[in-house]
Amino acid sequence: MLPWLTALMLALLAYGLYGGLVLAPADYQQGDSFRIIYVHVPAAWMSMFIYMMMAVSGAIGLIWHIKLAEIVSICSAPIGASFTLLALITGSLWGKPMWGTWWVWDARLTSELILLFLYLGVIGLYNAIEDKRTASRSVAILALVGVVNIPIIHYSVEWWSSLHQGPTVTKFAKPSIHIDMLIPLLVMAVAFKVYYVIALLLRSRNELVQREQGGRWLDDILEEK
Amino acid sequence: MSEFLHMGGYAFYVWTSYGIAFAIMLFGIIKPLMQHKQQLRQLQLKRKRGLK
Amino acid sequence: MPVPHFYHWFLKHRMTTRPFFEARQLACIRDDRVLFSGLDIQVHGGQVLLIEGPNGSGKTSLLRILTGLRNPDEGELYWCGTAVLELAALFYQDVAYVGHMNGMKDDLSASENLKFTQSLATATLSIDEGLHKVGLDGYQDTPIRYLSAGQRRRLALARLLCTKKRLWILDEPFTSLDKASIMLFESYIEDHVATGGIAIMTSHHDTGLPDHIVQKIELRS
Amino acid sequence: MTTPSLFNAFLSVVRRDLILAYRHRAELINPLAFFVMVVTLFPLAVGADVELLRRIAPGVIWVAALLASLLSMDALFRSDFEDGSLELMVMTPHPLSILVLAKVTAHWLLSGMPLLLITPLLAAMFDLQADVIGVLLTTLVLGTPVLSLIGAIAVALTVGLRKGGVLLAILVLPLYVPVLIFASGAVDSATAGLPVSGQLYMMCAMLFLAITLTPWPTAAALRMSLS
Repeated sequence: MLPWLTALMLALLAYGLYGGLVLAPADYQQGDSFRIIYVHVPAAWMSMFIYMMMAVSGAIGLIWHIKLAEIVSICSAPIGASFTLLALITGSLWGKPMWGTWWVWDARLTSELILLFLYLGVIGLYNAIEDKRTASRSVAILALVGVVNIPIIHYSVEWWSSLHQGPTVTKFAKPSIHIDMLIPLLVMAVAFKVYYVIALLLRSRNELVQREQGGRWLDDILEEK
Repeated sequence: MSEFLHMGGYAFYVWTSYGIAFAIMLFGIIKPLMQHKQQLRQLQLKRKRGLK
Repeated sequence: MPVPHFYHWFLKHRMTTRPFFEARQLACIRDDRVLFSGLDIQVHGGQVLLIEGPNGSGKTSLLRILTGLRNPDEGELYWCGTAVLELAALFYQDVAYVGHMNGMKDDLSASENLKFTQSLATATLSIDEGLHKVGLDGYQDTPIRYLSAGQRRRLALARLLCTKKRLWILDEPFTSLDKASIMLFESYIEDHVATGGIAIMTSHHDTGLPDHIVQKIELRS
Repeated sequence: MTTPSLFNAFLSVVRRDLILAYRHRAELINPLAFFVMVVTLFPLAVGADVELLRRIAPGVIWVAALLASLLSMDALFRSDFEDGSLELMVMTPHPLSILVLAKVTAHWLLSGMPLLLITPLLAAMFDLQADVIGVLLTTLVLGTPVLSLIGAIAVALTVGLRKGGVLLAILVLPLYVPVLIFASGAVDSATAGLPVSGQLYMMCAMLFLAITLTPWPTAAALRMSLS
């Protein structure tokens, strides 16, 4: 299955990149710098989507004691964190030419930064607890608490930035996005999702091997090699 | 072509973004693969120890 | 919270029926090592279950599973025929546990410690009577940090006498006790089971409990 | 004889923790001293300009309160975990979440309340108006219990770990963000003479949400840390 997924991802990525970098017309305000959108926005979407996935599969693992759900939950964390980091870096790279500074305390960037902290907390907690079953269950609780909090955090940050900044920076306010710009964006988003699945499968396999040392089926696999 | 690379004056920002994105994503794939190899090696060594 | 009918049944009968504790097909895995599996336990009121085995064989883990503090990796517990998972907090109406740690506050006095225990359970004896029974008369107001290890252990065991619990789960109850105290507590355990209670314990020492009330299981490492 | 009621159990847990704290009353001063010191560092760092100080005062006081609360948080379950009393608290016929609530209540009385008492003094040092001080105190009354309640979840998750300290901060601080934003926002508005009821209602809502929701994950996390 992995080769197929990889091929699919590469195809989607190629099309998305071509569409985004070549086909899409330059933005009349931002020029070519808006092309960062094709990594920035999908990465930001993924960062939230993966957190949701982590919490949901964590909850499933917590309630029904399904090992696989626990593994999916914890293996999502580093991938999500890397997407969050990516969204932050690209956001900052986009901000420099647009606003003239590397960092603006804009609502979305700030929320994203806090999300990164939440991810770091999850990863830190998982690594700190020695018994991996307990660890993944603890992490699931934390992720659920985080999910309940994210809307509150997001809302408060939004409110905060409107209070402190005034309506000067409205970078994402584009009421009508050109269809040639939109399609590559969606394709890139799908490509990132497929990437997530691939990375998740790879990580889950490792985690499973690590936990099931001494299991029978592992011996069988080794026998084949 | 050089116009494409130039990105209307924003080359540095655009290409750094894509470069970093590519690097991070590649790392996210390669690291688990390496780890997997390492695991298999260690398990095999363990088995050898067990068989002796 | 809606209370299913068997809770009422359980509450009504808990004082009249003879208690019965059962564990089916318990398994415990620790750090990828199977400590035990397929373990069945049945203890009736009037019996002492003695768990034996060398260090690291999982005695403490087993006891913690029986108290519900730790989830078994497989298997289920039944108290008087009802699954402990369903009874949830009701199960703890009946369970008293003395673990490795005494669970007492060093800065509280002996009687404050016991009073706190009683405030969370059904009291039987008065505090003074309890202290008297474990030979700690006169230590009522002493913060227990000034007591010796043996005296503190006796105070922890006094919790058993001061509250009305039918299932005693004791992890090495006699550590740091002298011979006389051990004999005293064995007689209390005998009294407890004679009135229909159950005691489950681990112990390094040979117990002086009469054979006909003792049931033994052995864990191997 | 019957089992004591849930309410009595709640009270006896609170009472026990208060007595224990009273026996160690010297330690009660520490978070308070920390709070005052952090606040005094700011004028030293940014200069004694009254205008500037008045503007940053709400943020400074709130950040300091947050750190002080975090500092004292670690002790919430630590000693009970170490001497085994926590196991016994889990093994009572009462719902653990209520006992957790009792412990957090006691903890707040010991760590949150003193901050409230000293704050007017600090606010005066930053030359805040009386009505602004009133709003500041209201936000502290509403906000610090939320900090304790949320912090309790993270403490319960890390209580079994040897190196819990820094991890605790990483887990907790992002979750504190909304409280910080609304509280200092309210005080800011008050300074500017704007209405503050909106922010205060938000804080009330957060407080009630925290009281009703957080004891559950805390209890679950405690059980997990014990197993």
